[in-house]
Amino acid sequence: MNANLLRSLPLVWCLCASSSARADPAGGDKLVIEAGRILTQAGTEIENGVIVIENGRITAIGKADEIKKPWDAPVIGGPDRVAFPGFVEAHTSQGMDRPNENVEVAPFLDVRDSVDPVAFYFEDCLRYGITTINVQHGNDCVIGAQGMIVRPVGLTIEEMVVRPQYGLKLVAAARGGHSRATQMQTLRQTFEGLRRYLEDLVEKERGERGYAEREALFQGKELEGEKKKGRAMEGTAWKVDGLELVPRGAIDEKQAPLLDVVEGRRAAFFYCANAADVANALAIARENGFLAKTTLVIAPACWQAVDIIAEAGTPVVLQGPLVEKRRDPITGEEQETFVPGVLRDKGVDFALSSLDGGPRSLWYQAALAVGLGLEREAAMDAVTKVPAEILGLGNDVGSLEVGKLGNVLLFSGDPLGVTSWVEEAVVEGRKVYDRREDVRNRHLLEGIQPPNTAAAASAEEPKDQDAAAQTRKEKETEETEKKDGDGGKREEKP
Amino acid sequence: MKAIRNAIRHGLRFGTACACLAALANAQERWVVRAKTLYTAAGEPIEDGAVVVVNGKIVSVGSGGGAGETLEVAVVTPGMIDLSVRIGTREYSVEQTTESAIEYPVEETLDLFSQRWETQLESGVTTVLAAPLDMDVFGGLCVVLKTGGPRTLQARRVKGEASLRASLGTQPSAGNSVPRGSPPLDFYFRRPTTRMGVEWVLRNAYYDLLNADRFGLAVDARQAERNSILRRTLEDGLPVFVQARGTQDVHTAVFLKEEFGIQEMVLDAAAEAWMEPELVRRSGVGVVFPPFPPTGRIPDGFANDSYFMMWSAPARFHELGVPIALSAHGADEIGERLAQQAGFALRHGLPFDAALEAVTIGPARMVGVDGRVGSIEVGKDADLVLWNGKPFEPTSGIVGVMLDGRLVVDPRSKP
Amino acid sequence: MSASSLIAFALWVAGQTGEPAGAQESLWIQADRILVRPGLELRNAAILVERGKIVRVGTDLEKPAGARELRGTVACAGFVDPWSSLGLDPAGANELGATAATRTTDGLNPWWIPEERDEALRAGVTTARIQVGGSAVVGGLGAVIRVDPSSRIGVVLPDACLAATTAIQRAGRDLDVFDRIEEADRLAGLIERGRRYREETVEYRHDLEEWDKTIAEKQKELEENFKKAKKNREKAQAEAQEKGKEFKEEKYKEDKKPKRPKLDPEAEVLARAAEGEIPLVVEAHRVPELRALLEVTAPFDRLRLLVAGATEALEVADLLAERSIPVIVWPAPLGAEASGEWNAHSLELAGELDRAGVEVLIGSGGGPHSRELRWIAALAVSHGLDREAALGAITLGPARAFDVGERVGSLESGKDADVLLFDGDPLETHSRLLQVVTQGRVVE
Amino acid sequence: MSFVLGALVTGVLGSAPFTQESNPAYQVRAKMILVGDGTQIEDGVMVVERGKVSRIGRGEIDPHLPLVEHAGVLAPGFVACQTESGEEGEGYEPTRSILPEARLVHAFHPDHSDFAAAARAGITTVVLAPSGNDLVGGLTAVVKTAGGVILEREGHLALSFGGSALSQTVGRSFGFGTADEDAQASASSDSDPRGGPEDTEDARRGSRQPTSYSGALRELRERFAKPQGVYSRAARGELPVLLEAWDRHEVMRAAEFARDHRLIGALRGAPLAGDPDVADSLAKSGLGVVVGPYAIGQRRRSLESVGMFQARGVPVAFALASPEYAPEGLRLSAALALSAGAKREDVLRALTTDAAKIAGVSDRLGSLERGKDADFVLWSGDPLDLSSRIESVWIDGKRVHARTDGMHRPTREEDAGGAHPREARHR
Repeated sequence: MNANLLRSLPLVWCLCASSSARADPAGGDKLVIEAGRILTQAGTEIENGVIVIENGRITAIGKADEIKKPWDAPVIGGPDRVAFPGFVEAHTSQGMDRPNENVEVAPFLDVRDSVDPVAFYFEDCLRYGITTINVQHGNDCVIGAQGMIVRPVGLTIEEMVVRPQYGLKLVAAARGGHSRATQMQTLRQTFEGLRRYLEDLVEKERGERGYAEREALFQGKELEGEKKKGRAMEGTAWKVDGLELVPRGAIDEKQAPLLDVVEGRRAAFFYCANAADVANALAIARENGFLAKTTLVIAPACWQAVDIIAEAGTPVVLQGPLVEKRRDPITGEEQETFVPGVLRDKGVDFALSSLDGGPRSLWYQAALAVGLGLEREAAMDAVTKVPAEILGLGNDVGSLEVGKLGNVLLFSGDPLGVTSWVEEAVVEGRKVYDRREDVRNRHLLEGIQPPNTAAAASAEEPKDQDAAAQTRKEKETEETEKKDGDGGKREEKP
Repeated sequence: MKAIRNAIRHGLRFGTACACLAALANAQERWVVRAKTLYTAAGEPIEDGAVVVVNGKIVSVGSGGGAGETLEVAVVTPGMIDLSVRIGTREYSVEQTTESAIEYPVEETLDLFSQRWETQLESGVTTVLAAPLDMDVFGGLCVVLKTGGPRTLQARRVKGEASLRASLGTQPSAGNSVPRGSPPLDFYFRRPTTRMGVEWVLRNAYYDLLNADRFGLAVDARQAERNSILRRTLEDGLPVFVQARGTQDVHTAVFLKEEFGIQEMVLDAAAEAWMEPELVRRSGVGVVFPPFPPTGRIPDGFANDSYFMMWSAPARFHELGVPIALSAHGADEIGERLAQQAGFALRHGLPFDAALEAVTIGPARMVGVDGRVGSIEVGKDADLVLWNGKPFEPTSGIVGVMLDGRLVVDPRSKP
Repeated sequence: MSASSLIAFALWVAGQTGEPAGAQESLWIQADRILVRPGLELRNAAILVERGKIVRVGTDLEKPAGARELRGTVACAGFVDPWSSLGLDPAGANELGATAATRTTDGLNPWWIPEERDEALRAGVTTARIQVGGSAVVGGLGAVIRVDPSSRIGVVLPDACLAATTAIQRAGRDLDVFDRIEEADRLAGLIERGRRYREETVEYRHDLEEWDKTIAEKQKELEENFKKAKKNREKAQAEAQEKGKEFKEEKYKEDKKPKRPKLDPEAEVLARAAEGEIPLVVEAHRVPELRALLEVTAPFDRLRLLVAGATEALEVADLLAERSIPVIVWPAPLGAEASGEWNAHSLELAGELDRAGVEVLIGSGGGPHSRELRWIAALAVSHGLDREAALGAITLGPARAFDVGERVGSLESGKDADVLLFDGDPLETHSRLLQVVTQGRVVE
Repeated sequence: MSFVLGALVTGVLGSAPFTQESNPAYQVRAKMILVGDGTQIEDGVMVVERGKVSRIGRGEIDPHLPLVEHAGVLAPGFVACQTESGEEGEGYEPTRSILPEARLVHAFHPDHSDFAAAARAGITTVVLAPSGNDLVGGLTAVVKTAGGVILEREGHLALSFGGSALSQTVGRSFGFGTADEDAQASASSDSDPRGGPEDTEDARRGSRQPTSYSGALRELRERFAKPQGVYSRAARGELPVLLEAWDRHEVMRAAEFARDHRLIGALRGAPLAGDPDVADSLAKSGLGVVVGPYAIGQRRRSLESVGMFQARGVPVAFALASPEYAPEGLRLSAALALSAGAKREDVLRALTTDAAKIAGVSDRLGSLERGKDADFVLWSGDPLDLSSRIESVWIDGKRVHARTDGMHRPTREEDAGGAHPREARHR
């Protein structure tokens, strides 16, 4: 985490600079964005369009000559820009210093305490246009922490948060060295345990009341009528009667989030590594009545269960490559399956997720999907509208419409084109990214003089200096990351 | 299970189904491949062009069609070429009895039955230079192969002994050490354990050659064989492919080239070559780039070190007129393959034509097979890639692949 | 396809509890010899199948209109593999972290090489008992499943047995004689734990009943006396006021409510084994642990023990026969992958045990290779097992042992229509398996 | 029925000639005689003199000769074309990988229990071969499973084209995958750079063995370039070779090598060669193939390869490999191949005639023709029917095993826990 901090500070500074020093373009509560083309993702495409954002939300959008621009609003963009809604990451475990807590069942945890505001990942999100991110616990657990939805802006978690304590991570896939069966066993016993726990609570309460009643009778005093302390249990699958007798505050914080899930008050993100996991996940969701609030986070191999996914009607987030390779164990033949294609054909709502951040980010997944045979619209939706719906943010993000949040990306060309970049990014009316000020990007594209050559000594350009410093820091990070076990991918493919 | 089977066939992109189609198509002797845009990698692109293929060779390029089964696609490019591929060459490709395995032909260690050849072929890579793992200083003689066809070397070989493999840096010395417990028994144990040791082994091989020639020393058969191969690098332009990832390695390689007058040298996986543009240009070496690293950093798998590759390096070298080639190191993953590497090169400033060359005729020249493959010209092998859109854009897909006039991926089998 | 998927899903749900419904078309199966069950053979007889069940078997039936007709020389019941891992992926089959509460049905993976199940079915294996964590100390609840891969895995019985092992090697470590005997002891301990848990729950229910009764009475009584109590109270309060003493409430006492025993899913299952509601299958090979096992399990009179593997079972054959403990043997030539358990393993074991009066079941050894069950049984015959016994050992024997005897394993009316049609003796290598019928569905 | 018959036979056997060392003539009448070359004789009679077959046919029985009545099948003893039975690890020399002069016959213990077990399974002759872990493993020996008879002291020159013959130091220290994982292109990313090639045993001994396929080929080529000793005999086609190769590309390499050097003999291994291309190139090479042993659950592709080879006229035989495989594995292999579509006669020949051909002893064995050794087995039924029993086994006319209903208990190292000395090295 400190490593990340080190590494990312320069850019963060540059971001602050961009927002504070050049206060007018980004600072005020109004912003006007001009673009040669606006792809609204709301069915319309506007030539020479204008977007007006006030107090973070879009107040007007349309052709330049039809829209009245507020006279005092700063203007960004231009005729050579293509405006597009900010991408939405439907599910990720990046941006945390450690995605997995090594406790099997840990609903009492909150990723908020792990999210690292200056993590390289969030920086990259802006660079590649992801403006809304659902951060959830990693996949190596049975029931994980409560997640949260953030925007990749700000130096503190408070600045970043969009939805605190949002969702809960459940995992049907077996942890390393274990099997689906034991995973399922723990899942089941956890919910069984919850039920038993609540029953005991109610039982205890009842017992006390009964005793008080009899004591009063015995002592011959009048007892004031019983008063509800809590709220009756909701939930479609099973209920514990008499929960209203117990104040919700009295419910253990380990159990409370689970109760929320069973009562359908909290979204569940259920990770599945293969088709059989899907069957188990759906079984658990049904048995405990939160199927309606369930989103399946699926690895590519899960496509084989597409029929029961479609039947259950749950949306999915595809995590990992777009194509699944299966080797026929009998013939040894290798078969490639284009997963989004299968999902589309079965009418399953799906969102794509970025592979490892960086250039393989959401835009790239969407573009590849098109290359592999997905319709352009479907691919675009899978990184904007659909994830927005999954996160219950359908009215805020995912498209450029009046009333929605002003999350706008200004591309130099077609958002899915390989040669176009995010030139500027606006989050809720604030310009938070400008490629011209993106030190790391320049570093990667313009390079630096290596510190150990004569050339470096002669080259006294400050940019190169701190860029050089940055590479050194990066090196450190690389190493610390290697030690941490994450990152450090081998380049050699023997 | 039927359901599953259907789903498979349904979602199947390339695979058994297409294989059968290909089998049918192979009966076809004469093809006419029409494209809205035809990139020949030999001159200007042709609008509404057509390639006529007879018995595996290209017989005409232009707009003329004529008889024969016709395919219509948006774009056609030459089959792509990857010069740094290791398929089925793992530990058994490395001869450890010597650190300069000069005379060992890599082709004898290949597993032509590996599924990964087909993956390459289906992703548009029709020709590769097969190299061994760089665990030896001299890795042996590399071979240029087609990625498809009958599973025999005779059928697939484009050029045997196409280049001599050498490696610098940390990898060849990785894991070497003087045996613990006992003193070195013979000189074999003094394998290089450092960068300079590696460099010395390279030099040493050439000194042996020079001394043998200068003083007419008697050498045993094996030494003679080695010398003759090394001599070809000095006289007959046998290219030496050197893995030179770091800046030091680039220096070393260039100095060796100039010291011994090695005629043709190509720096492979040269992540940091861009840091010495002048040196590289002056020395006239070619450069094969590794796959673009997402963060610019390529960790050294063998030392606790990493190399920084500037994304725009290919573009910069192109401007300098240095011969360049892109490589995906035979990556399997969708999105990491050679076509996508070319796409990233575009993104990072390489002009389209240059990018096309860097995965077709450019590499072909580096290993001297440009007479047969690498561009769409009359008389060359009919290795074609058929696209449904602008090549190298992630949004456009490869819908067909033709190898030696055999349609291995059939565009008509696509939705 | 979506229709089939709906069915598939229905099956999945059903799979949790019962099993899929059979095919709709009715069949008319005729054969020169019908091996109804070990000991009963009909000549020139026919089987009538409707809605996946065997309706009638006999020599005097005539073909109903519209029924599909199948002919063969010999007909016998579909094979039941008592020791398989079909439908489980390796992770499930080799799970070492399993406990008694682990359920095999949770580990099912219908997508894991369906081809394997297809091959097995076409080789005549229609049902199999599978075990998650087959090599764990305690493997959890085993299940009897349908091999039929044409749909999601149908479960005939989700809780067919509880499994355990006393291995010679576990997690790469060799266990010496003492370790193994200790494992047997530990097993006994577990069963005891189950037994006690069952006792506690029963006691608790009883006590609770008692308590409820007394409290109810007490309540009634108190209500009746309320007026009096109220009066007394007022009196007492008044007195206190006079005396200027502060008023003290009378202490109320009642006996404590009995405590509900802690939830223990493992013990629940262990209890069922201890009470003989489900059989306990223990893989044991060497004489020491076999003896230990028989010794420590003797006190549990209701326990239903099965021994699997049993390389040296011959030494304790008399005991096994006496306590009528069935043995699942694996009379197959070993591959190099066979572990130390199988040292000194002999193909003659099956025959010898049979002659010693021990009930012999033949399994495919816990691997996914049930398709060879027929060959294994044949090998047992060639090494001295009686032909009929061998056939029984892969049909009715296992079915009975795992409580699905009234569902599968023989060709009696009312049972599931799992029928195999051969052109010769089922255990002869040359006789071809002409037709496989699973739950009335003809496998094409 | 078969039980009664067993009694009858043993009853007869109780009497003089069969047990005595001096072995006068006797005759066997069986319901069916499988000669071994594909032909079969109903109610055939075979006369045995001095351990040889002196007459065989439908003919009358000779009243003066003692008679063995057998209501089942009489078939030649099986020949297993590759085994490490009874070698007790003598088949592998870890210090060097090129041992042309190593003779497996020296590792032959005639009364090792492995052979008795083999005989009980109807296997009367085996080819003792080195484990495939040496590049040049030495000379095989062809021996009978009883009586200590050695048919060939120098059966084949054993060469290995398999990966197991290459020292795998690189693989070990860098944790690369095995050939099977190749298709998944799995390269372990967490490799340990320490403990490289130099830290291995043979490196310390100062003898470094080829680690690459091309290195191995070079070694072999050098030896066959100016061949001497056994190499020259092999090159001249006087000494057959036994080439071990497993993966398809290894098989191709081996076949090519055999073609280039005009070697005769057989290829051992090839479990995945169920590939038309490979089968064709093997057919071209003129080699035979020694497959198996197939265990329970063998891949269909391997099983089908038997039929595939035989359809191309490639002689096939079965191996017994290391003693971890019970000898019954030979018959199981055959039955499995049969169930996978191979022709009955072909499979039978793979156990007898073809096997004898590949073993290089077809002049004495493989079929029950006049003058050949009287190695035969009395079966209760067809030998390829797994459910038929062995009544008795005869080698050189002498009965070496008769069915008893007492259980035969093999010996075992007390609680070896499976850590069999050979297991580690067996691929």
